[in-house]
Amino acid sequence: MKLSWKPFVLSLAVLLILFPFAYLVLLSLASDWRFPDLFPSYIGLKNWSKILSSETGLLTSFASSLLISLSVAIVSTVSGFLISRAVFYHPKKNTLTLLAYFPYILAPVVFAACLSFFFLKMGLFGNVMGVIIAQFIIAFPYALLFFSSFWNKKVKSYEDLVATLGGNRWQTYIKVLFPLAKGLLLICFFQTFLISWFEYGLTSIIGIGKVQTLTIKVFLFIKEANYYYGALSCCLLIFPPIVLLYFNKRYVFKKLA
Amino acid sequence: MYKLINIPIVIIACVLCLSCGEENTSNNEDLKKAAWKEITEAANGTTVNFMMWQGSPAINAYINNYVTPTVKEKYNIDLQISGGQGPEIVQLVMGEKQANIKSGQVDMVWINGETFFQLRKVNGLWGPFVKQLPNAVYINMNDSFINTDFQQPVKGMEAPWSLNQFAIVYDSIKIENPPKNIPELSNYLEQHRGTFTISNDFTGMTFLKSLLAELGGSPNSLDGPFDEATYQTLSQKLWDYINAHKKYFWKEGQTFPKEQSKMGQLYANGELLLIYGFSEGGIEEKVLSGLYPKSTRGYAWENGTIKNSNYLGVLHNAPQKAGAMQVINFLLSPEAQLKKADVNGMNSNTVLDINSLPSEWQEKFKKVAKRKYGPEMSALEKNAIAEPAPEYMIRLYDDFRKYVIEK
Amino acid sequence: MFLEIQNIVKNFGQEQVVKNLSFSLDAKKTLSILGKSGCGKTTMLKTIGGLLSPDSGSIRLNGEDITHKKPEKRNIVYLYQEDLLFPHLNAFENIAFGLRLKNIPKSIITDRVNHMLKSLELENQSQKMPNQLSGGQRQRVSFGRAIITNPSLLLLDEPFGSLDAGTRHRMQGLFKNLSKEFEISSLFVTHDLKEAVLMGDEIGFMQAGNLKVYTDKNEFIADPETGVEEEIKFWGALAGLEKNVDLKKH
Amino acid sequence: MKNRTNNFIISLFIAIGVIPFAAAFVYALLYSFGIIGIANDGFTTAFWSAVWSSGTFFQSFLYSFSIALVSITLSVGGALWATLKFRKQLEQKFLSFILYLPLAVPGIVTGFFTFQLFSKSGFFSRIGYQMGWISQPSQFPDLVNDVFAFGIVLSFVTMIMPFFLLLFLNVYKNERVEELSVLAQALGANAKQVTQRIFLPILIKKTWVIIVLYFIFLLGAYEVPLILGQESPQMLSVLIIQEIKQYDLDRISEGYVIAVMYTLIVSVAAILLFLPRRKPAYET
Repeated sequence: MKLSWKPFVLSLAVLLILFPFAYLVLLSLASDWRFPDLFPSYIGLKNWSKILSSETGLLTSFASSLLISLSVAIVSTVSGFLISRAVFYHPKKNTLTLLAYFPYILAPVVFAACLSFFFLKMGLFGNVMGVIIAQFIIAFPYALLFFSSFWNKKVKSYEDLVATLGGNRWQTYIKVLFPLAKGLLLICFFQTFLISWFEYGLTSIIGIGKVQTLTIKVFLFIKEANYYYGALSCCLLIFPPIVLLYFNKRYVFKKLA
Repeated sequence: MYKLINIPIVIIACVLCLSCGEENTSNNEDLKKAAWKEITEAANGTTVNFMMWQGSPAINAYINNYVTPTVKEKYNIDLQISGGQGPEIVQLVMGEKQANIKSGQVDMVWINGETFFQLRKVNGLWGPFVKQLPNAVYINMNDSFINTDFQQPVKGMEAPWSLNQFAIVYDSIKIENPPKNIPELSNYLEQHRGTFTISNDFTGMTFLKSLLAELGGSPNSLDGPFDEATYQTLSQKLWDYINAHKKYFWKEGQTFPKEQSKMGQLYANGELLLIYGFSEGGIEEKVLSGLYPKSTRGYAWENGTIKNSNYLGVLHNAPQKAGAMQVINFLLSPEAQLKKADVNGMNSNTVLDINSLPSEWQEKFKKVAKRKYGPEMSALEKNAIAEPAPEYMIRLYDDFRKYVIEK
Repeated sequence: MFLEIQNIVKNFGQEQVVKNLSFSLDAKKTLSILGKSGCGKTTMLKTIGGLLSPDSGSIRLNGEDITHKKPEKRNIVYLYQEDLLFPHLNAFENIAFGLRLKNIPKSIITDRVNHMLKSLELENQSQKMPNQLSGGQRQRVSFGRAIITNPSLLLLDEPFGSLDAGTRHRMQGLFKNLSKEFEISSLFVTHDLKEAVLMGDEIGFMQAGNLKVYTDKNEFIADPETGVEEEIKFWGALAGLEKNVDLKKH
Repeated sequence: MKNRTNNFIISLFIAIGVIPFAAAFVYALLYSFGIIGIANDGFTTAFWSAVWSSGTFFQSFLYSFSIALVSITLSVGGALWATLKFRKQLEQKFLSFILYLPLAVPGIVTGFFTFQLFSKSGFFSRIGYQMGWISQPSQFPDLVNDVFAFGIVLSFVTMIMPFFLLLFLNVYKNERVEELSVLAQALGANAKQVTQRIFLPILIKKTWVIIVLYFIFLLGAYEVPLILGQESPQMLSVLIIQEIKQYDLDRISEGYVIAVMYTLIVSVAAILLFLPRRKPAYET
């Protein structure tokens, strides 16, 4: 008797979590859906086919988002891993960690607004390279701090062991450190990918509308009052992370939960 | 250790120096005197960056599916579009000036009065260049709605692209007699509570200017340079009026939509019954795309709504000035303007003086299909007023926030 | 002498952890070093292994000065108390690890590793992952991994510290045999008195950063500092007591 | 040799992790005093006193602070409750995957979605109409762009509650709260005492740094309040960007004043949060 309400609440929670996904898909298939209709008068692939065929630029946006996010994720994961080693073995590691937290907790959009002058100056304004670098600057502290717990005594012992067994630096990384950190590297890659994939404010400032990632498109459609295209681009925005999550789930589960 | 820490700083400094070293290759002054043939040659094979407002699918379709391929084919110009309007353009220009960048990100921009005013203030525009454009002969430069932008003479620093008038939009099924003046608006507000609002953006402020002119007593009450005393008296009346009726506004006037498109959404789903907008309300396209109900209609305010042009300008540090001129000239061609007037497309009024066109084009323009839902500009023109000086707009922004929103 | 340590000093900040360390070791011999935790023995081993650099002094191995050589070039293997098996490699690959670093042909590696597995009595465990092995098995793999690279010197830091008494006893025997078979020179650090006596050809005692090496076991037993005498007294007294109890019963 | 590479890497860290932040801060600081900026003509404290006297910043800060506090409290509270009640069920494969799904939804989508559901003509309003509760959209309560920031809080909670739930489940397992609870019960504690003396203290103590960190993130959130916020007061990031990108060129510096104040506040928070700790507090 006491347990009977739990399954009910749980099912409700599952429904609540799944509902947005279903609703967004429905909205992306709809057209001409106004108050007070509970269901759209049109459901079909009209919006999707239009997006895929004409020059709304959604496919290009998808591609450039993918390019930007993959670059940011790869570069920040690798550099975060390599640099965090020096930082967390450093005698002043507490101070260095604190320094890394400043850019980490500052709102990216404010950061970008104050940095934009330098990006302009370096010719990194309004191009993909600039957006990658700007996103890297905010993803890097995350990656760096992410690996802080990895560089413990035990890992240091492994490194020493490999050295006394005759391994050089390169072999230490390839044969031991990367395999040891594999799960963490994957999660960090996933997380930094998401940081980049979801970034709007910073991208809109550094990209000045010339770099149109998916999030920029979503906002554009919201501004246009075009819910249907907005929902469609939301779908494009959500589903790659879900796919990644699904394939990554083994590692993510092990490490996160 | 300290030496090593300096290395990245040195690298950054080097990159800084290198990237600032790019010099603008085209000679600016010569271009202003050059013959069109030379400009055409210089424009061939260039990539032109066009920063424009991308908030409408119809406009985007016109640019992406018609203009871009045509200029590529005709002039071998790659047209790149980036999204950005008023403040973004000004910010970019100011930033580039501050960073002393000789070769900018953007060549041409789509602007109107207020941005024009700001860009002139920071010397952000290049020109005059309009007279050199061959298609400029079809534009009636004596029309005050064309040669004056927010009370400022254009003087060839920007080329007019479209003419349009501000219109009030309503649903003719739900509202039988929409208000045409301030007293009628009061009645409307009391009868249809929560169905009207003022967007805190360019569009909303333009509506306020119409009200300000009406409070001033005549369609011409705001003409001429900015007058502080006039503004003070009239704006005080305006805020008093709005605050007195605030409780009948959407959400009881506790908040206001950020932009016109939001207002459009609220109208589309029936929360608002009375809105307004440029381009004669932007009704046709929204009805055709299924966003607005088919019973949507538009009209002008009795004391007049703003009629103005919007313009195309070339930035002072545009790397491809000749290319930008070529594209602008194309956008002013009868062909491009006719396409732009298509009711199923961008549906915007031409700036060309139809009577000065060759007769074949005159015929084509006369055959353009009429709108099915929105009003024609010719029907509103008798209630048109000119844009007041830009300071009115800037002050209204500040004070609307100060005296209405934050109150 | 095979290994010669002269006047090694190592400080951490203000604290002198190793004080003027000097000793030497013959080839193929084991020096066992008794010391409580915190006496500086780990620092000493890490300095010899090249994982820490000494503040002063010199280390000579086989006639060559290796004081400033990188650890990977010294051919000295340092073994931790923990087995530190690579969790991503199975037993076979863990043992083969050092050989793989040196680009030795595959067939030779397979032969040598299989031979080593046999010596370690681990023939049937070669494909198991570290987490499937018992504590003693893991420690044996760890030994095999170190010995197979044929190091000039093996440094053992409490290698059996985490094992239960029985396993520990078997491992001590195994290590003795391996030392003989593979002609290993080693420093064996332990805090266990019995183990120190059992494992070493020579015995040293380390206290507060100072190492004293005894010429023979009797001298070691005679030194009151080492605590051997006390131990003997304890057991002796206990034995006497038991005798008394026995007598009373009868 | 080894030291030199290490120093090089550390300087690389400074170049990527420290210099941009410092540069951005100095730039904003100079701008706020009118020292740089096209429309400015030299040092002045006018912008600072203008911001100080208008009170917009403090209003906005208070507003952001309250929203972040309410959202965090609800999320953490909800997640704790769910951990307490549903721990066993949530360890099932299917449910644990479902729990991860919300992590794949960015703020911009959550904001968009919340608007679609809760606006006056949104999904719930339509249900209300079909049920006959309301006859026109304006009768539906104000839930987005509203005074009490209901929409923003709702979005925040749906975004971070799943995260905290996962975090607590994780800590519960790692800190062996289960075993400790059994032990406490053996020592005579009742269910309520176990919750109050074992469950809550361990979970909160292990995660409070992350909780504060998320609070600071919410303080600077941008996309969600941009979509769901009202025009005044606004959340900090929205206010800063609006001031920096405004039409009145003479007042841009005021935006940088607010940016500097905001940066100072979060930096002080970071120092308080991370300096006294010996170990880096970061996990997940």
